Amino acid sequence: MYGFEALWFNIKDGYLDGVVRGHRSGLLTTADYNNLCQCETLDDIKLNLTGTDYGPYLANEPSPLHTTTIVDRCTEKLVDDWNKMRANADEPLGEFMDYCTYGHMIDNVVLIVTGTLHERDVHELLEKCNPLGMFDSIATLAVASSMRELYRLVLVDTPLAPYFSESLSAEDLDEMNIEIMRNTLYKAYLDDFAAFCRRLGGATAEVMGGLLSFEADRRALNITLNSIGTELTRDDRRKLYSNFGLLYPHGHHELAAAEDFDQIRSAMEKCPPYQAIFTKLGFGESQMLDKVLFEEEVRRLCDTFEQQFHYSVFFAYMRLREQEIRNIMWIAECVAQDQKIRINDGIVYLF
Amino acid sequence: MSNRYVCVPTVTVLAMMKARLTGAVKGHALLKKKADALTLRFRQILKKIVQTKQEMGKTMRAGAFALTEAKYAAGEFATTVLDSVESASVRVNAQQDNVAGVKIPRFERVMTGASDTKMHLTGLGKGGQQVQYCRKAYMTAVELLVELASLQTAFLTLDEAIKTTNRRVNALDNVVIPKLENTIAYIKGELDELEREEFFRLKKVQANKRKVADELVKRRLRENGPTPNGAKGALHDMMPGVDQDADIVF
Amino acid sequence: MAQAGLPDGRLLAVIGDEDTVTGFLLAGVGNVDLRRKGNFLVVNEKTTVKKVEDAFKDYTQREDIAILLINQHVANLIRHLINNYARPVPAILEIPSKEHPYDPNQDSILLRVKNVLGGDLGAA
Amino acid sequence: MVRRERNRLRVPARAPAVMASQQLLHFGDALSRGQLINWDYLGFLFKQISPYFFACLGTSLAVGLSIAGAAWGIFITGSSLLGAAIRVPRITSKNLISIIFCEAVAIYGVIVAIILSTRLESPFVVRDSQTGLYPIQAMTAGYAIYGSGITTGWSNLVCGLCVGIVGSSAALSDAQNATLFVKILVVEIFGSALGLFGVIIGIIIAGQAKLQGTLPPP
Repeated sequence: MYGFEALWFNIKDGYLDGVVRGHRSGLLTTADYNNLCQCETLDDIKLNLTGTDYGPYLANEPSPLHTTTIVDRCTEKLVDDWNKMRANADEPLGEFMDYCTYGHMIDNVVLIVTGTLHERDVHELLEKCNPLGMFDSIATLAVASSMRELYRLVLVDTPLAPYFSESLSAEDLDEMNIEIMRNTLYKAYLDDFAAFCRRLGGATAEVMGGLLSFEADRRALNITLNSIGTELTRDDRRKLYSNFGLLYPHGHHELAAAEDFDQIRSAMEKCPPYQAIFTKLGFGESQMLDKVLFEEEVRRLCDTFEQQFHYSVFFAYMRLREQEIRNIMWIAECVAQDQKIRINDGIVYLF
Repeated sequence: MSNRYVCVPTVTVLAMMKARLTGAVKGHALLKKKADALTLRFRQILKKIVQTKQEMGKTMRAGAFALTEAKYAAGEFATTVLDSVESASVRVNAQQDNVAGVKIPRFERVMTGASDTKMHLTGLGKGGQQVQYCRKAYMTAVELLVELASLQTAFLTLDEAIKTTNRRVNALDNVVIPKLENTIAYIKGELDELEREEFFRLKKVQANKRKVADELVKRRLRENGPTPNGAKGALHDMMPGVDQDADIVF
Repeated sequence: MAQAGLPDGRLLAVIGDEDTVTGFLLAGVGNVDLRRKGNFLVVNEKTTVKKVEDAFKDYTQREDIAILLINQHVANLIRHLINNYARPVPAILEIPSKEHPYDPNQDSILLRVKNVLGGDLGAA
Repeated sequence: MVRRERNRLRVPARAPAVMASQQLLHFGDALSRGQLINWDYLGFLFKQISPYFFACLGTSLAVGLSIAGAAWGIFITGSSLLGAAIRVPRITSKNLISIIFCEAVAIYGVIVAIILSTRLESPFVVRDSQTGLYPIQAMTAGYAIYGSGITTGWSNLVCGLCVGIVGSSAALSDAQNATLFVKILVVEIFGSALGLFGVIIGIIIAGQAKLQGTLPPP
């Protein structure tokens, strides 16, 4: 029914669509960033943020501010928005929104699991969890003493259970490096999310398809780049790549075999959209890659708002907010650490 | 006069004291040299400490910023790092340097090569590059800090050593040597006194003897008539060396 | 020295805020022994001074620790202990934290240096 | 009731029934000949249906489809408008114009329906007693009113959808950037004009029609 979402979409999701676009207009603009960059102290930043959506959240913070406080409050804003929207969401939007947060959920589970296995205090760990990825039984994660038990007792009831059961065996649970486990789960999650979006069909499938394949390809790129020189073998590497995206499947062969940045680059440049990204980088220069990829992601996310009647705006809003929080963190850190020369290196202007 | 050693003023003791004084003077000179050497090193270290501390400020700032960059790229990874600690791959070896007889501990960074794969894989999905960059920044910081630690322990040890040495030098300079000198002077004074007493006694004995001899001569003259030369010669025989050798004593 | 018993060298201990500790652990100074006893302490606003003091005493008495790194703002909490601490090993190093730039006027060691030099640090 | 009584009096009751059964037989033949649609039979069928039926159907379609379109448009616009207004309340009063445009579509339908219903006049049309058919003028009028209703109804339905969707976008874009509103309003006006075309044509179609019989000679 592509092209006819316009007729049905608003029955269930028109209101939230309006709401999320409203939230989107609350994102900081270039002018806001310019003002923030002029700040000399964290209190200045707070003052500058008073006029924005973050104002009410920061208003009652006592004066010796820390960057972590600012970031926490900003995250709280996103979480509040998100939970309100989630509460109002009808199916299948609700499920879609849940899918958006599974990524955080994976991070939280991994965090709690590692913490538990190292006998850390549960409350301390819960505080560190990303509030977007919370689920009801998360506190009970701490009862388990081994990974296998954890899966049997707790994870089986969470939405993540299929990812565990599909991609990890019982031995993996005990022995696998936690970082590899995280990425294996994330891969399963991305595949599932992409399949879910395809099932939704229409504009959502189209737009989300683009976003998710970018995400998948970026992960593939990062995994390759970060595993150069580590003990991760080619086959292990391949197992962490998602089963879709522009690089799938031929690009993955090349990536899996790549041994240095230039090989990765030549593998990626076979895809026209990525060629444009890589032309921004000099040869052998991988430091700036993160920022360039962030910029590309933000560009794509912003583009989703140009189209109406699809769910990707929710995903995009979450991602953009997160990017914005990262930006604020960067500015605050630069100000706090007196490194204002570097301030522009970290900001990805959203619009 | 308490500023001297209590001793019997004899020539033997005097010789002993003189020997002690020479020793003290020599020791003083040596200690002075040592103190100078230590102070020289100390000054160098001081300069270096201040420099390194300031450099450390910079390095730590760079490290903190690299951490910010890593957080920016990789999200919150602190807990993962805290939880994946196993065995230290960076350790220090303590060695000892010898400066003018003072043992100064010196630290040296060693890489044990313990597996830290976990750290290598941190941020695998995103931001791993920045994490590794941050890791390197902190490695530099560790290196600098180890150096600083060496300097600092050296500073503390040297400070202590210099203090003791100086105390010794001062003790020699202000207490031992003057005391010895006083003692020697005292012994010499005493010995002189004894000498003078002896001389006076001898003089008295001489006078007495002369008186006795005069009376004897007078008596002989009274009895035998005056023989002036013979009497004088006899007297000279009785006190040999009184006239010629007077400067032997003094 | 305990060097003979520890052929692979001695450890660096860290007491500091989360960022500092994370950074040094990334660099590989972290060590957790079989009894799950670590050589680092994360200090946040909830950590009590008592806990910091205990950690300080523990680390300074452990044989396998050669250098103790401590954030300056944490060191200020237990300044009395540091000022009374006189042994050269383990060496105590006060390091700046992210939010508290280095202030030479609070460093116990630098204060002593200053005393020795008799005044201005900048001139040295 | 009165009308039916009169019909029964005037029209030979059996004649159409006989013809119908004949035609029905014929229809069966047609099928057996492999002809899917028997046009003769359909023509016969339509001729038998009262023009009043078509006129009323047309009228109801005119108003029903229009109102469906308007309602559809209003919920599309309205839900977006409500959502967007949470953040930017200023847009509500301005964007009511989109709702009004949608509402106008319903009003067109109502107007046309009223016009169409005025075409039904007394005295009523009756079948010819010999052929059993309605007078040709009456049938024309019935179809015309039906056609007019359908034209108006469908055009207003899609016009309502169009205005609704554009109105929804207008509300959202106005919330983002106030200067866009006027520009999108132009688009919306063109969209809402579509309904008017249907209305005009509908009125023209129905203009000549008059569903009025002649009084039987006293």
